[in-house]
Amino acid sequence: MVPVQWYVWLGLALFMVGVFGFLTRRSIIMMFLSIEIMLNAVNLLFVAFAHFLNDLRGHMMVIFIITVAAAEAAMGLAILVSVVRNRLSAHVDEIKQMKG
Amino acid sequence: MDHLYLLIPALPLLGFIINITLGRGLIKDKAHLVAIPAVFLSWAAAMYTVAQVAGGTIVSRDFYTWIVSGGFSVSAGFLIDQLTAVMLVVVTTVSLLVHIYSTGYMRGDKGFYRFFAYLNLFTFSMLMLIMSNNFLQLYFGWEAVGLCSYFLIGFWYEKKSAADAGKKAFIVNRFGDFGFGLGVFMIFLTFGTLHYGPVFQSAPGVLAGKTVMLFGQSVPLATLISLLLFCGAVGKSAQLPLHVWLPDAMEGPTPVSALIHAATMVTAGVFMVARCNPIFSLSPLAMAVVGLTGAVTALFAATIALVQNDIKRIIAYSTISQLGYMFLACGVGAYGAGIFHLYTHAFFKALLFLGAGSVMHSMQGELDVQKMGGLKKYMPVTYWTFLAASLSISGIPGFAGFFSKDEILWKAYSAGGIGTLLWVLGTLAALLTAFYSFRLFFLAFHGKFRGGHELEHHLHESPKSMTMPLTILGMGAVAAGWVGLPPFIGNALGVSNTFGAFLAPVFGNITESAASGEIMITGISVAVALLGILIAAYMYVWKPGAATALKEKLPAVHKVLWNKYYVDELYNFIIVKPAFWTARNFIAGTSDGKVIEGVVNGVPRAIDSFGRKLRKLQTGMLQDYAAIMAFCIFAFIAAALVFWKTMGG
Amino acid sequence: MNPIVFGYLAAAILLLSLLAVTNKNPVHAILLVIVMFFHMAVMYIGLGAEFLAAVQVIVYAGAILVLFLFVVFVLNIREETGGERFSSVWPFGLSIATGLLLLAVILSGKVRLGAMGPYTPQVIAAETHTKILGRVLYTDYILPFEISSLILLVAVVGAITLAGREDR
Amino acid sequence: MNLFDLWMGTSQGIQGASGAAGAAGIALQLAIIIIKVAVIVGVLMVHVTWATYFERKTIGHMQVRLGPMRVGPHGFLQPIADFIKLFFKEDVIPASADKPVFFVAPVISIFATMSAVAVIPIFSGFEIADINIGLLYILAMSSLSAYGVIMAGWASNSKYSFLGGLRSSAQVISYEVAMGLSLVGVMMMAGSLNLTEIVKAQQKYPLGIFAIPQILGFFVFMVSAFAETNRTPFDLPEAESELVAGYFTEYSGMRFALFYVAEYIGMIGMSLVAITCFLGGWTGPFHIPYVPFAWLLIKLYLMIFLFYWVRATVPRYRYDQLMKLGWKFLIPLALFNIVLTGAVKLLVKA
Repeated sequence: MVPVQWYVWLGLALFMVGVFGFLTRRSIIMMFLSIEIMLNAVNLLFVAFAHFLNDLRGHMMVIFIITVAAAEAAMGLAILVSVVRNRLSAHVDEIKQMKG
Repeated sequence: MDHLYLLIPALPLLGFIINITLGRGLIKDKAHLVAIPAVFLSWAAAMYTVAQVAGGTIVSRDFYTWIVSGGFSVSAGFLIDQLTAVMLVVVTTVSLLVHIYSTGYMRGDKGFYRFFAYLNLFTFSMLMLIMSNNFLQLYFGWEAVGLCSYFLIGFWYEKKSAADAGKKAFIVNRFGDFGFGLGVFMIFLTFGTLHYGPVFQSAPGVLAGKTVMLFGQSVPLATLISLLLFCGAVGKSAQLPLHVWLPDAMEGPTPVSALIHAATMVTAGVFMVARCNPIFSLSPLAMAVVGLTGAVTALFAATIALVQNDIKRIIAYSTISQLGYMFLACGVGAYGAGIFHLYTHAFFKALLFLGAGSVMHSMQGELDVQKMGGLKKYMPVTYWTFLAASLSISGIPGFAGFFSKDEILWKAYSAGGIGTLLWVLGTLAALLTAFYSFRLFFLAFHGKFRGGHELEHHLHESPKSMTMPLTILGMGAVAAGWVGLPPFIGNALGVSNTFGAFLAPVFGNITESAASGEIMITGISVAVALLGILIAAYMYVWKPGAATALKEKLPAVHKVLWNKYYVDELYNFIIVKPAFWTARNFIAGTSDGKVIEGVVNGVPRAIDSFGRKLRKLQTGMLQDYAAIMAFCIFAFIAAALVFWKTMGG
Repeated sequence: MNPIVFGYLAAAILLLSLLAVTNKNPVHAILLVIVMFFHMAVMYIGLGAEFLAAVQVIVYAGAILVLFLFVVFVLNIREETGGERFSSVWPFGLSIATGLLLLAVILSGKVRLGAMGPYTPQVIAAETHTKILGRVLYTDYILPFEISSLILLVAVVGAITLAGREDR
Repeated sequence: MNLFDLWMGTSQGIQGASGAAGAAGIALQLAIIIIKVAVIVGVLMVHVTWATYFERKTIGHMQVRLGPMRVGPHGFLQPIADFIKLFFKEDVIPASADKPVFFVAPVISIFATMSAVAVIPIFSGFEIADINIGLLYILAMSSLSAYGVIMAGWASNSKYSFLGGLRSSAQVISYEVAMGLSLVGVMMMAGSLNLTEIVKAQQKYPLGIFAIPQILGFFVFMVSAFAETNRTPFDLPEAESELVAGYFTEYSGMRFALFYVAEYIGMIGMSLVAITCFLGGWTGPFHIPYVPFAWLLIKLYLMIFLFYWVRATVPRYRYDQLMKLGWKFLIPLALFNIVLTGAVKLLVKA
């Protein structure tokens, strides 16, 4: 049997891949993809802990996270579409309006 | 039906909410169709409740815990006993009639809906005041009626004098309320609760012999609390020396004067003193202060009323004077008599004001009695009802005012001691009252019209919506007193003093016995009243020049009275001017200009300069923010790891 | 789960996601992530969460990533044309991610499982995962469930408002 | 000892299955599954092959012409001739194509549609995988089939293909929702997601089918199934008159054949799902000896005939009409069906 630590390590590693992608990619769509990867890493941890604790709370969390992820993707991509329409750029470092 | 009394305050509140939210856009000039049913149903519920109370059902319960803070706990609750029942009759009846009257009086005003919303709010607040079962709720109602009074005095806020009068009323009341607030604090400190029940029950035991050190002097606690509470009553009921706001409050619409500044709000002080009678009764000194203040005010205001020409101001000073009577009664321990006078006064004084409003309505807003005259033939209903009110206030036997005033004077006389002095002052005031009331009456309704032809052309009787309340109140002014017949008449007829008996559970059983002296006292006061009327008739009907002649004979007295004893000027000199001087020279320049503005401007300036440096960090790049966030998480976890041991993990 | 299976899945997941986040072509990246999600779904099945596995495929692969592809198509982002695919400060991002990973791995040694719940694999298997999830979701978690429905509604309205054109 | 459990190690009995007996058991189970897969794929492929012939003949006769007549009697061997032609045709790949995606797209397409068939119970006790979430699995696989279309459209780097891919993705996402919701009524009535359970649950109802109490759901499902499989009247992604065959314009030879086969497998798969969920699966009014899946076949042929019939008679939708139909009519209708089913179920229980 696989100990719980292995899942934790896998989840952490996957999460950091997501963090890395989010921090370094210039394309907004790739940043969104990185967020999805991070969410999946978290989901994996939830499911793993739920399994090892004989508890369903982790599964509940995963369902809600997937719901929120769907909502987030819809909203984020809608924002992206309107940003690209207005700025003609899908690169995050060319959008600098967010400052005082 | 058990909780029907909840509707009494709830309906006016509902009316207020509907009118204030929907009034501007939706209801507009239909506001009375919301307000009047609300008050009418409230009145009906009140009548039902009063009948219940008469049947012996006293309501006393908490509904909702309002504030809990440590040992301090205040609940919202209702106490409906006999005293409250009397007030319920007065407040809801007068309020209902004034509402109806206002539909005619305020028709066409652009603030129509606002007016009715405020009237409803006032009714709600007044009902909360009289129905409360603890001091804090009383205080809430107390301040809320003050607020409504402010709104309504300044109702025509475009007029500077109206706005100023509103402010004056508000500020003068603050002086009294300051004392009242302190009194409530003292009660909480002493008793640990603000509920009427426990406070009044334990008052004799707790307060007996207790003193506090105040400015190096030992003052009985009961006296201190009583006087502090009385401060509030002085402000709210416009007694000396805080009476100055009430005459100015006449800037408000006349129905407001009738409702708030004659029948209900200003009597809140009397109600409060009567309500707190278990505390007041413990302090002879406080009682003496109450009685003397009342008597002096009664005489003082009556003298001013002798010479004024503004119809509403005359009635306003008469109100102050009559309120003085009520305090006089409380001062000699005759709370029942005071409340009785409050009750009859509500009818005839509201009637006087509404009648004055009717006259003004006809006179195109003219207030000067010297420009009126001979209105009898133009406005018969107003004339007859006004006559009834004047007879009532003068104390002519058979009219409401007679019974209550007579009872007060007899109680004062029979109390002995300082009571005799109070009786003398009261009787003098009664003479003046009869005189100025009929001076006003004769000047306005008899003789020739002095306002010019064009104005005469416009004279007309008021519409039904205004005369109907006048008629009802007129009947009240005649008949309302018969519920409290004095013993010597009552015994002859075989009925006892119903009113006194009704209130007996609240004020303790005061034995009523017919005394031979009472007939004498009654005779004196009736004679005095008739004398006053005769003098007025002589000076203003039979020999119209007599008044002017008297004025020229005593110019100094007239000048002092005409200027209301220079009280306003005195206050202006003592309080207002120094306050302005301090504000201009000290506060504006030094404390506000340097200290406060320095801090107020310095803080943003510091933040601004800091922000200027910090905003370099804000690049507008999403990933930079994310990186900083991630780095901080990294730092936090690292710190947690390093200090793991020290944190005891 | 069989360690060999776990090893394969873990390696595939990590490799695919690394390839995805470093890929130059967004379409390829999305396709790699889809494959990664399939492996994740298998992982869920191995952990006894068959319903979640199905949801993972239906929602993530079937809806969210189709949405991604759709947006890529609409915006016609063939390849990252504007020069570099990584931002200029990528070493910083990389070092933060690596540092965080190191810390997290150190911390993960301190993971201790808490109290055990009542839902053993046998209980779940006897009543099927879907049924038991449904019961818990519609009783204990009804409020979060309603809230999440609201979130979805807001997302629908928001997405239409944001992306909808002015002219209509 | 289930093979899958053993492989995943989810079962507690892993230590129990030891030694040679365990290994032999595993080998046996593996062999059985492979045989099952082979049988079903074989039968499926035969059906697909002659379904094309069947379609051409049906439409031909409906349009008062003969259809293929040359190869074999009544052109019966035409599919084989087609197959040989496609197999030996030159495989053209556009120069600017995104090659890996271009290669993998038809494979995904055929793989996703074929996988869905794995959980369909052919007759009592015969199916490749009897899993608890059968219905969800089918939904998952059918949503994946969109990827084949989208990727093909993208990878070809041609504007017609691209538009076809774009349309397809929008269409599939929209109708996926309606289809999923239409099946919820079935799930509620059966109380299970397992397809065998669903078939068994239908026995209590009139004619042994759900199609009568779930008539709304059945209607929504059938319309969505037409859209999911890109069949007329919803064949916009491949509309030959406007998009020149849409997403597989650039495909030729064997890869084209894969798409073609995938479409027919999808059609058969959807028909099988409809039969399993709404029409009583392998059961029928009376027992037919020797051919355990006779009823299933009869129903399948009828369903396929329905597909052809619709294709021969109904004109194609416009794109915005298609979207409107999906979002403004089918989805509300399916939601209403769910509410109705729930209400009736509660009432009956009470």
